[in-house]
Formats: sequence, structure tokens, C-alpha cells
Amino acid sequence: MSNQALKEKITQLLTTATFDETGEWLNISIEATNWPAFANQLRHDENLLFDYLFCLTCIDNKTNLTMVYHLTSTKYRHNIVVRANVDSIKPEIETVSHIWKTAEFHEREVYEMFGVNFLNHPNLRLLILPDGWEGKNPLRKDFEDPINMIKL
Amino acid sequence: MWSFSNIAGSIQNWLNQTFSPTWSLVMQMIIAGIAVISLFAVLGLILVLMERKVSAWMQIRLGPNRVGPKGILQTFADTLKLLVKEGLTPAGADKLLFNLAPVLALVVGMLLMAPIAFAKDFQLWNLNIGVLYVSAVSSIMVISILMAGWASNNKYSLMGAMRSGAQIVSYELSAGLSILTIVVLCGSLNIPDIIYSQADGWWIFKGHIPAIISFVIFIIAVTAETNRAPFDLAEAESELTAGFHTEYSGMKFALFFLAEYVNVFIVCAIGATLFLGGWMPFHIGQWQSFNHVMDYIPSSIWFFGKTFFLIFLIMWFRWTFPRLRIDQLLNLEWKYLLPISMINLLLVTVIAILGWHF
Amino acid sequence: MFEEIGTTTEGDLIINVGPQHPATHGVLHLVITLNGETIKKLEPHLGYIHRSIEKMCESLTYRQFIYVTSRMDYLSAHINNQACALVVEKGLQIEVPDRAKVIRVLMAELTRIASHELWWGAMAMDIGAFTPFFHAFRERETINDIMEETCGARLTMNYMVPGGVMQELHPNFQKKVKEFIKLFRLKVHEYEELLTGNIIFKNRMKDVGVLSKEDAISYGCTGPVGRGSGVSCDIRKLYPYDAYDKVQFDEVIETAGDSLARYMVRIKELHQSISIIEQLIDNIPEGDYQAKTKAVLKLPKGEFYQRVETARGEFGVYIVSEGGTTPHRIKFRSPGFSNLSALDKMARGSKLGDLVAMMGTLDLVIPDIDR
Amino acid sequence: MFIVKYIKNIFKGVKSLLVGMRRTGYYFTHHKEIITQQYPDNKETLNLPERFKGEVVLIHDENNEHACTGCTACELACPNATIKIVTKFDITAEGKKKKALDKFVYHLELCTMCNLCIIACPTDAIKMDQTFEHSVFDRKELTKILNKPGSKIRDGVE
Repeated sequence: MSNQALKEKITQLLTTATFDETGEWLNISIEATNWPAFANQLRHDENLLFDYLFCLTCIDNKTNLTMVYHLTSTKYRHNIVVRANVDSIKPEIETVSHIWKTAEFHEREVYEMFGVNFLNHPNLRLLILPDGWEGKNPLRKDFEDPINMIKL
Repeated sequence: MWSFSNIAGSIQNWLNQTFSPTWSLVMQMIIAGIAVISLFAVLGLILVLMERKVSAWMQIRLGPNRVGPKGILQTFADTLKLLVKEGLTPAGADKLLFNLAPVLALVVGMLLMAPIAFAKDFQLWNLNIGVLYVSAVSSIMVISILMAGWASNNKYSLMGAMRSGAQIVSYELSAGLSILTIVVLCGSLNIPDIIYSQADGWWIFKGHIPAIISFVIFIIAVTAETNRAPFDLAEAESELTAGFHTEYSGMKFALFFLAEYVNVFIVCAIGATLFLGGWMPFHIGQWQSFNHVMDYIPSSIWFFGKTFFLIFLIMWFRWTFPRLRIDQLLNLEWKYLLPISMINLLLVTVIAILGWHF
Repeated sequence: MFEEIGTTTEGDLIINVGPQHPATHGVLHLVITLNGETIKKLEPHLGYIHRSIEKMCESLTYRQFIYVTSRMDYLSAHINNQACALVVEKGLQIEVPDRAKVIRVLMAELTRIASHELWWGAMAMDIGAFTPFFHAFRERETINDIMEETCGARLTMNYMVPGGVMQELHPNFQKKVKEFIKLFRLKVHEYEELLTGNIIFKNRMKDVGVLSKEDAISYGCTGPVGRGSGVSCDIRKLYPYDAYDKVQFDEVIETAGDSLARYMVRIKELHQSISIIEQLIDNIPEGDYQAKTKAVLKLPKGEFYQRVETARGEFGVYIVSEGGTTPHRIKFRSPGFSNLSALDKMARGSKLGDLVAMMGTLDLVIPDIDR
Repeated sequence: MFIVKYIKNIFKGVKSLLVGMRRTGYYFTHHKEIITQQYPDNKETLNLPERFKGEVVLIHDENNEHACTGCTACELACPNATIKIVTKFDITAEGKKKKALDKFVYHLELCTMCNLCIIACPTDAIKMDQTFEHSVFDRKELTKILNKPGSKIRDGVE
């Protein structure tokens, strides 16, 4: 499906979505609260079938966090990028790990690196950081490494 | 002619003339014990080096070549290293069993040395049920492995020991059955009798195809019984780190190591005795002149040559094949080896009764 | 830690495979709940060599950050570097000379062969065959020597720069690669004799760690793992980059989804890589090996994503730029991370001995997972 | 037929094992193919490719002169602060102050041999050397000062 067709189709699904076509792929910005239902539609709609979540990450914009989901369909080969802003002090978003299994590990990574709380995640525990890690989330912009190997 | 039996005989005569019969027997026992222990050490040194060289050449490497000329003293260096290493005992281990297990493994090896004929008329103990004795004593080995695995208080060790138990108990069957085929053919359990019955040709040639089949089964079964790859599930270093000897270090580990190699030597010696004629030179039926030429090669060389050939075969397996999985290992025994060896035994019995063998 | 795993009942055995264990190449830590020999549950613990490369890259310029990615998946260092160079080129709209494109593809395919070689040897060692390891390293050494001559290093080459490659090819490169390919065809046959046909090996691999097509897509498994399950996921074919649109090759797809299928995909990929190299080695176009670029690279404000096919699967670089000389956020989508997440699904219900076969065919490189 | 299949399986299996054993047996008997090298023994004949990246060196000619102007381009190019350039001010013949290299500090322990400094250098003053035996007993020995004592900049290099 072309970007234009995707845009029309997605507008039908979610009227509040806003689009940005400057990048390589169609960028869709949505509200975090709409995400679980919207994700389900993206995955199961017959004309969309976004069955492959190839990248899940988070961006720290200092004022807020942005969750970024890169989706592709292995049947139609179209790609979209879904973005959802979450609050930086109490970040919360619904998990999609039951829709795309790969999200389970990626969300755990985002959880410990950015502190985003994924609601209803089956196993939201530290994955990479050592057990009992306390303190700020390392990939946030305001994180200062006490040893600071980066700046030397 | 210079031979082991002559030397042994003259020593015995001298002892009998010099001391009273009781003391002479004690002295003989001490000498035999020392001989067995030194044979152990020598075998360990040779086999470890042999394994390393064989593996190296198969893996397009050079192998040990630093200590001594072409690396032949490498195992001395290794032994020295293991001797001076600390022998750790884990905190939760059953100390008595933990320390007993490697010793038991070694004692089993020593016991098994007794009935083996190393050369013409040269045997520590001419037992009339020699073959039965060997298969009975060799199954004690599994106890030492279970002991080591259980006493280590380590999950890997325990799993290795349990695997080893299942494995050795099942493979004992087909090893025993393939030994039986030869016993049926020659009608004796006595090792010298078996060897002399091969004076006109080895059983592997005389016994038609069934003898060859039982030879193959015997080799497979003893490879499994001695925990050698591809049946090294008790150790399985990629799954269980080191299996039953995970917690052993220093000399205790070395004893297990030594016991493994000595066991390989013993089962190969038994295999050589049963199927390849032991120290019996290569004789062909009625070709008297050919047989005479063969007799000029000393019997001990024949024995060690055959044994080392079988050892090489087992090493060849190890460095070629991947390891089996535990259920496949038991499948192989119960679905393939055991039925085949039973039918094979039946065939051999028919051959023996009808006298079809050469 | 162990209580949290849940579902453990009386009689279950929990063992830790790793962080130091002969079957985990690197410091992967798996907590396995066993019932006898059967795996009930498996839980990976990561992070033993996490270096936060993503954070490091935020303070490095667009020329500098490329070298760091060699340290992630060190076996396909070249392809990682290529992805980073490509994403910078995408952002700056640099036209790469044809010669550089072909050189990049040649190097990437050599890297892929070298990586598969190491995988072959290490996997064989996992399932108990030692000899293949050394045989595989013999050919890998040859590739490393070729690399060393042109790039100056054997493993972490850092040969890619935005706009092309760092240095001209060594004069001996073509001759040596041709010699190598000729020899390698024979050696692959030897590999098949030694391992592929072996009945023990086949039994160890067949129907072990089956991953269905739906699961493979859902878990995001790519590369040989995905293709072994019948997912068409070769980025080289789907979204061609550099000179991949100019070469003919087949995407190897097996449908069984078990360890043997994943093994066969990799072995067949060796042949495909050889064929790609053969097509290009005599047709390296003349011209510059590097496009003219500014001394200081500044990516325009925006987001850039580049996916490439490494030896382990789809590798993605996601850069968010604020218009400065360093990226605002950089994310590496590593294939190993997603492939590892499927291990629990595969392993449940199989024997402990199967686990090493599965991990072997997943071809896990731990720095790639931890980053 | 079950029995036929059973026996066929056995023969197929044994054959596949023998094929593998032939391969290892071939290498066992062909020692010429041995590939492992004896590294310390072949030191004399060891030939590293000219591009091999061993360590960064400052090129000095026979007059103990180098081409480094102290411009710090390499220092800026280095991703992990391996190079530290300490500059001083020379008084030229005309009596002007001129920036010049005082110390070229090179932390080998931090270097990843990425070659970026060599490319960045505008005067080609540094290059990668082929030495690869870097082990020392004290980490401090890995911090090197690359410009030789008494060396000065070559005339005409700006």
C-alpha cells in the first residue's frame, strides 16, 4: 500500500492520528491512550497486517519521552512508524507484548533504560541492568554516570 | 628366547629358592602390585600424549611440541602441574565419598588388570572365569561415577552421574552379549583358552559375519561404557561443564582422568583378546611357514599393537563425531544394539553347534 | 531472583547456564528450570557486557561513532559499519561512488562467510564435535588475511567511512579472493562430509527447537533463524542497499523451522555469498573509492533508519538528529536480541542437550545482544 | 517393510559415519596440511601487511624532524581521547610567536586502531606502525610521547 492509501486507511481507524511524511516512511503520531486498541487494529486489519515490529525504542526529548514503534507487514511489505508521546515524570503506556512477542524484551529494555512503565506487561523486570539497580535510567538525557567513561 | 614369561618365571624361581613359600608369595604380590601401578602410570602418560597428538593431527594442528623432543614429555609436565595443585573439596560435599570416588575408579582399573594376558603365558592371575570377572568388575566403575556426582553437591555433577548410570547399565548388556558370542564359539571363559583357540586364525575372521557384527557392537558398547565421545554424556562439557568431575581439581581430578584412560586400555585389551587373538600372532589356518614367520614377532608386540589399534579407533571416533543426546543414546542401545546382538548371539550359537566356523 | 520465575514446583531443578559456561559463547546467563532432563522454563539474564554503546554514540560525531559498532557484533563488524555509513549517507544525501558500493558488498560478503565459518565451528563444538572448529578456522584465517591486507585489521576493521571506504583496495585483493573462492568451494564439500551428512548430527538437529513461521515473525526473528522458519526476511533482497540490486542471488528459505533448517540456511548462504563475490570480483568499477564529504558532518534535523542484513539477521540503525554534529538519540536494532527472545519458546519441553543445539543454531553473539 | 527400512537405516547411518571418519583420517595421515603457526619461532619470517594497524607513530626523518604542526586535528578526530597534543610557542627567525608541538602524548591503552587520526592529519605527520607486541608490565608504559627529544618541525611544513 502506498503512503497515501495507508494514510487514508489509518485515518479511518483512528481519526485523531496526525501524519508526517517527510521521512522515509509514514510517521503517525498518536495519543498514548489510543495505542493498545490501535495496535490491535494495525496487527489484525486485513489490509494492513502489520505483523512484524522490527524496532521499538524511546527518545528522550527532555520535556517528554516519545515511544517509537517501527512496523512492517511481511505480506504487503509496507512500513509505518508510530509515535506516542508519554510524560517524562510518570511515563506510562500499554504494553504490546501480547500482539508482537518481540516487544516483551524490547519493552523491558526501554523500561530499565528510560523508566517507561508498560502497563500489563507480563514480566516487567530488569533485563540488562544488574538486579537491585537504583537510581536514574541510564539512557535518559539527565543521567550522569558517576564514573563517566564517556567524556573522560 | 627372551620373553616376559621367561623373566617372570626366573624371578619366581629365585624367590621360591631364597625365601619360604609364604614370603615368596607376598614378595610376588608386591612385585605384581608395583608392576601394575607403574604400568598405570606409563599407560596414563602414553595415552594422554597419544590422544593429544591424534586429536591435533586430525584437527590439522601440531599438538604438544614444547616439553621434550616433539612434546613427548608434555604429560610429565601436566602431571606435575596437577600434583602441585590444590585439591579442593566443596563446602557442601560429602567429604568421605567425595575423596573415595576417584580412588575407587582407580581401584577398579587395577582389579581389571589382573586377568589380562599381556604376552605369551604372562598373566597376573590365570582365572578360569576371566571374561566373566572382567565384565563383572568393570560395572563397579559406575558406582564411582555416581559417588562422585552425588558427593559433589553440584547440580551439573548429579545430572552427569545420573546420565552415566543410565548409560553404563544399558550398554553393559550389549557389551556382555557380544562377549558371549566369543565365549560360545570357543566354549571357555578362561582368557588363555580363548587366546589359544585362535591359534589358527582370529575369531573375527573365523566367525563369519556374526563375529564382525559382534566386534562392531562391542566397540560401540565399550566406547559408551568408558564414557568416551560420542557417548561422553556424563561429562558433556558443553551441557554440564564437566559433568561428574566438575568439582574435582588437582590430583583427584587426575585420578579420574587416569582411570578413564586405563579403562579404555583395558576394554581395548579385552576386545583385542576376544576378537583379535590377544598376543596370538596373525596365523592363517594351515600355512605353517607363514605362521612361523609371524611367530618371530614377540607376542607382547602383537598384544600391544592390537590394543593400541583399538584405542586409536576409539580416539578416532571421539575426534570425528558429535555427541548423542541422552534419549538417542538409550534408543541406540535398546532399539538397535540389543536386538541385533541378541539375534547375532543366536546365529553364533547355531554356527557353533553345527561347527560352521573355521 | 529465583522465586520470581514462578511455576517452579517440588522436584524441579534450577540450573544456571552461564555467565561462565562452555556452551554460552560469551557471558550469557540462562536460568533454566528443569524437570529431569526436560526444560520447563528458560529465562535469559543479560547485561554482563553491556557497555551502553547507544549512550556512548550520543557523544561521538558521525565519523567517530562508526568504529564503536564494530564492537557490537564483532563477527560482522563490517556490516555494522556499513549500516552506520549508509544511515549517515542517507541523512546527508551523499552519492556513493559505484566502486565504493561494490567494495562494500565484497567486504560484507567476505565477512558473512567468515562469520558463518565461526558459527559452523562453534556450533559443532557445542554439540560435541571438536574437529570442525579447527577446519572452519583454517578458511576463516584466509579471509582474515585478505581483510588484514586491505583494511589493516583482522576483526574490527573500521573500513567504512561516510561516503565510501577508507582506503583503496590492496593490489593483491582480487587475486587472493579468487584463489580463496576456488579453494573454499572444495572445503564446503568437506564440511558437508564431516558434519552435515553425519547421522548423529542429523538426529541431534532434526525437530529440535521448532519455531513456527507465525512465531518467528512475532518474535522478530530475522536472518537465518527467520528464514529457517520460512519467513522471507533478507534485507539484501527486500530493500537492496549498496550494490545488492546489481547482483543475482537467491534468498535461502527453509520451511521446517527446526535447528537443521537453520543450519541448512547458513550452509546454503555460504554458496550464495560465494556467488555474489564471483559476480563482483571481476567487475569492480573504476573510479573513486570515496565521495567528497565535508570535514564536519552535520545531519539535518529528522529521523533516519537504515536496515542491513548482517550474518545474524536484520540490523537496524535509527538516528534521531537535532541538526548538530552528534546524534540526539541512536538506537541499534540488533538481530541477536530478538532471536534470543524466541529461545524460551523453542526450548520448552526439549532436553537439556537440545538447548546447546538451539543456541548453536541461533548463532548468538553476546556483545550484539547486550550492546 | 519395517525390517528392510530398519536395516537400510543402519547401513545409511554407518556409511555417513564412515564418510566423516575418512575425512579426519585423511588429515591424520597428511601432516603437510597442518596450518597452525609457531608464532615466536617464525618471528624473523613474519610478514605483516604494510597497512596493518599496530600503533600510531610520528614520522621522523634522519635530521630528527617531523611534520607535526600541533594543529590538534588528530586529537579532535579521535573517538576516545587517545591523543593529547601539548603545544608551545616557538619564536621564529622573524621574531614572531608560532604555535609548535611540544608533546605528542599517545595513550596506547585507549587506542582502538581506527585510523581516523591518520586520515585527519593535514600534513601526513603520523602513520600506523606494524608493531603488534604491546604487552608491558606496567600500564604507565603504554602512555607514550611520540615526538623524539630534540626533534623539531621540518621546514616548509605549515
